[in-house]
Amino acid sequence: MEEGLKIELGKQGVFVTTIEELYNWGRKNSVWPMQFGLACCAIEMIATTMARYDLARFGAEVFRPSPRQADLMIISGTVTKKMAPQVVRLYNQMAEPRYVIAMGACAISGGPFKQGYNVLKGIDRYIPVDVHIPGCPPRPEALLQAFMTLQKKIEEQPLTGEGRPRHLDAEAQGEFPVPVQGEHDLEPTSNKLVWPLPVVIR
Amino acid sequence: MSGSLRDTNLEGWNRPPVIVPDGEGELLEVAMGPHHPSTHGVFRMDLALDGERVVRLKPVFGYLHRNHEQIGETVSYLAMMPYTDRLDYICSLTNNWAYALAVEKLVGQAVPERAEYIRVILAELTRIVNHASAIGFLIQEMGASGTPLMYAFREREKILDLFESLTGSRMMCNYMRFGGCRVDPSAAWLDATRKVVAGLPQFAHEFENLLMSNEIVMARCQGVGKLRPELAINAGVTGPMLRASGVNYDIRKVDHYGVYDRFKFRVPLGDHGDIYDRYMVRVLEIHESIGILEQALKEIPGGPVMDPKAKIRGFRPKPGEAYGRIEGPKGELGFYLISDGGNSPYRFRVRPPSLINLTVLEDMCLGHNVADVVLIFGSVDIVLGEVDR
Amino acid sequence: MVSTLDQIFVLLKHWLVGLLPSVLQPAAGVLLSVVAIVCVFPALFALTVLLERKGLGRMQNRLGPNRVGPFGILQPIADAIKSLTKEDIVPLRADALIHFLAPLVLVVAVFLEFAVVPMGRNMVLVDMDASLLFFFSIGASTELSVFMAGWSSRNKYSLMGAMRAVAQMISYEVPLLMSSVAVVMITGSLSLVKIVEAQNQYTYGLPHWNIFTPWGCAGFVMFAIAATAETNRSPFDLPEGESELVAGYFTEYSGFKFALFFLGEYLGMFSISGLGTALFLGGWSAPFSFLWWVPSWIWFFGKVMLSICVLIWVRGTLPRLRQDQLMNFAWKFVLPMTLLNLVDVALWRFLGEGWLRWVVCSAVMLVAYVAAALTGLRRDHIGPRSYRYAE
Amino acid sequence: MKSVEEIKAAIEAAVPGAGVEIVPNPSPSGQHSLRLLPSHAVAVAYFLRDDEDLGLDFLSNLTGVDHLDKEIAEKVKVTRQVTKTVDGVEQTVDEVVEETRKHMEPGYLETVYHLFSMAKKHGPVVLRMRTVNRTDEVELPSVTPVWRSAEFQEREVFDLYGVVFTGHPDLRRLLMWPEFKDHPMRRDYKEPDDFEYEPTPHDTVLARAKDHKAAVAGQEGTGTGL
Repeated sequence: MEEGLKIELGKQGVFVTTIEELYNWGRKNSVWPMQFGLACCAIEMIATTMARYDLARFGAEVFRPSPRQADLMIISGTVTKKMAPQVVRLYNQMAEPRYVIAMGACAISGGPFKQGYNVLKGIDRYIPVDVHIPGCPPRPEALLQAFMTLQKKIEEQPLTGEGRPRHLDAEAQGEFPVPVQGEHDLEPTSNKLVWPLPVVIR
Repeated sequence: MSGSLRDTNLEGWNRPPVIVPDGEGELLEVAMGPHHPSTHGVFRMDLALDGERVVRLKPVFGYLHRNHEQIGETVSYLAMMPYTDRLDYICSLTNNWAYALAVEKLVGQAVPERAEYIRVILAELTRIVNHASAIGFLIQEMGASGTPLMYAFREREKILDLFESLTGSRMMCNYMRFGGCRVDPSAAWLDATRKVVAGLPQFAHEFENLLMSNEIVMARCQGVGKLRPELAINAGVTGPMLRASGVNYDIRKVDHYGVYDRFKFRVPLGDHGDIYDRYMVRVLEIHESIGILEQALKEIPGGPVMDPKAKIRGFRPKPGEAYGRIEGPKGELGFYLISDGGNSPYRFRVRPPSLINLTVLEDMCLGHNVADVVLIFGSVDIVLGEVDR
Repeated sequence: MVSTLDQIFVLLKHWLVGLLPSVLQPAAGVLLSVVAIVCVFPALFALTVLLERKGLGRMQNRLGPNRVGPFGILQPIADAIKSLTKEDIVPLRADALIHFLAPLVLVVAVFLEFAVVPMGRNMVLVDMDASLLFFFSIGASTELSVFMAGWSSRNKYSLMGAMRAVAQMISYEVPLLMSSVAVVMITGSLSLVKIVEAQNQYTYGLPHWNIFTPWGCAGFVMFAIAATAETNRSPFDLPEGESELVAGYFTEYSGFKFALFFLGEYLGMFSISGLGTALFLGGWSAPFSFLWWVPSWIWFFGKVMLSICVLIWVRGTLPRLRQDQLMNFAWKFVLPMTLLNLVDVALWRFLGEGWLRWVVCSAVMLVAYVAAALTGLRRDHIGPRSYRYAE
Repeated sequence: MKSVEEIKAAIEAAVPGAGVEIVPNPSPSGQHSLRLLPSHAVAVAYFLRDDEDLGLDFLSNLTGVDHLDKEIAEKVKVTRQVTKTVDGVEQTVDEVVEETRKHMEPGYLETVYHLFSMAKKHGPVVLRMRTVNRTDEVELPSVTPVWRSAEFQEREVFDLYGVVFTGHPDLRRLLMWPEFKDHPMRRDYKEPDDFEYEPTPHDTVLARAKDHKAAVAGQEGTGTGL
């Protein structure tokens, strides 16, 4: 929040603004990821928590195996069509506020395996993603960068009005529909509310 | 050699045993995975538990089925090389080698001597990375807060630095080519490698001590998850897991591929075939690998790293087929290729050691505790990318 | 001056209470002590969590949290803000009431345990004659809360975690009690205050702590093992064994309730360390007579933190046991050894003062432990192996 | 290590009527294979495993191959009687005419087995088996009772190719989910229309994108674009 606005608000009620800052500061500095690896990127994710890169510096080494206690889901690798319902279900099981980092080309778009019949072409078809990291696999530094980007994003979130986090918006979607594994493909093939088809004018 | 098939007369001798639950209560059915902290990725086991004892175990695969084989049949031979990196993503260089070997068999391509040495060096470094992290993960799964894993990854980072400076990538090296290797390592790289290799024995001893002197590790690993050699052979188990059951079968020794017959190394064998033996065999293999590395780094000749006659553009093998295999860190990694004369294989098949080693998972786990299942599963040492492909 | 510093909290309390009318004084006195405990130990909990994360980091060649505040000191506060504001999920099929009560029962029970632990000279909330008995009876209700949590969640992993926890905690309660009984036999009192005072004597400047006797040393080791199991710490953290049971009995807990479980677990560690300190490590007494001038509460908290550090160290190094091994260990090793300890204590008293009791009691313990170690390992065929090679 | 011809002779001596056929492999690898008749395959498998000399106790690799129906065009010389006017006289003359005939060779599914011996340390011996066609008669005998390592690999071939292995103890899909109906590794498998926007589509991707666009336009008539 910029300084001038802060003073302006301070005249009306400085209390609200400090709560917001404190709250965002708390959320930002205690993002516990879920212990959840999918494919190749998971190894780099593990490497990020290891001694050389040490994700723990940001207070994020508490990898919780249970989705209930986790704040961040790192989609580290290819999401297959067989796995996609489980990923969405896990996301539904997480408690708000929750964030998603799509790590690597596969999680973003299917990556090199995009043409495969069992590969989901990007997890953002079903759940909202906060930060995308390109790379195959991204280096640990890239994951750290994504992590800091997420922290910045949390820090800048206003608690009221437009752009407030989903968990403070009473009308926002809390549970995302889990796709069903059909006879030929997942049904539906995407969650239209989260992933509208891109309209490109040429 | 206990490869005899003495009880083959018995009907169903190679099937999992039937465990009768105690008492009359209902069995607790648990789906372990696909999201579970210790299934090494997205693997699932459907367990039926009688108290804590496992009565039935059915593995469920396919959560990471990324269609490698189909992609292999649509892209060109060379374009498949980076995909092999992503099969077993802990040891990409041995996958490269296995694929390059299969294609070289298919077209009858020779490899220059220097390239063979480089391949051996890289493959043995990869083996050390794989075995070290496997042991790290074992003790992590026993609940030691990741400390041994940190030490394993510390060495891994050193080796990955070497890979990165040579190939440009930490994990997905995409380094080998049909008829050689992509770039020639500089003298400085070889010196750096020598320096890293000189530090490895100390690390290997550290891990050996960890396994040899910790009572809890011994109490949890010894006598658990036994595998009979006859069943191991019949089920196609390969790699350290087979040798822990006492079967002397190392493809480096059997097939003499590459230049392995020029190096002196021994094949460690276990007598019990339990979890402890599997890990000790891996530790001892690290020692042998260090020996191979020292010899290879001493003897590496000069010369080209690529066969000048090797065809790169418009690579179209004549019709035919070939099966090439190497001793990967996890077991026999094979590639089976059928060419119809086109620029992509008619059939591209990966023989994944991880998947086939899992055939006996049920046999090993039945009658043990849930806690043992995690360790037995870890001792098979799989990577899901290779299991499901 | 020295005694003022030693009694500063007691004096402060008396002064504060003295400000009130005499009718309210007893109640206010108790209330003030309760508030002190309720404030001090959660603060200590925050510090310990940070210490654990930084300490584990150091053991693993890395830095640990260091971005929040200087050296990451504010990390626990950030975690607290996050945990308290996180959404609280109650599974649809769960038993909502019990699911809600379980963490509360745990925290309340653990706080009650602090009532009888002497934290310094004259610093104990309730000086009752049977305080040891009170401690153990309250301690038993933590099992109840764990089982409530596991049962009400309707999660298979939670249920298994709860069953493991109950089996484990009940099994280790027995050796825990037995090793404490040895101290009671020597002191002749169940009051923790009297037990500590009995140890606050010095010969040649050395203290009369129970750990410095043959039976006390063995008893302390057994107590430490049982206490670790009782608090579900590594290597006995099976109920929440991450690699097997996801998160054990609190798999389904999120937000505030999870934070309460976390708090309860650490408070349990403090209380049981406090008990161990009082029973074996001389409570608030100084380790050497010439250090008499250091305030007693510093010694108490110093000893407690030292035992916490040992627990963290153990967590960073040891893998965990299996359920049946854990049970075997409790019933076939720890319990017989604590029973033997009782015999040893009886001998100690019977032989009276003099060098003879040192020799006899030490010999009994030494022979027993060596014999147990040898037979135990031989019976299970466990030990280092040698391997053969094929050329 | 015996040559393929010797193995063939040994099999035929041990299992009468085995009907083994050598499939030559023209590539430099020289791994020639033996085609077995499904009816005798299990007996042959037991023989290969238990034979003293061969001792092929290790089934390393088992896989399926799909061969589509092939349209074979061959030039055939046909003798026809043609009525011609030779020297003003109508005569019936035999004439040799070259004519292209087309016929459909039915496709088949094939399984390939790579056998090694751990005891004797030799190999590979390559076996193959064929189904009758690709649609209904896709049964082959399972070798899982002989070599346990076939268990998952046969399930995989069943999943991806649709070969039904009779005698397999637990034949379910291995990789795809149980509700899935297709066999995706078959060469005529058509993927579901799973559109993905690409900034620079080319070749097959472009073709698929166009198909998708047409399909979407037909269904909804909305402006979801490429």
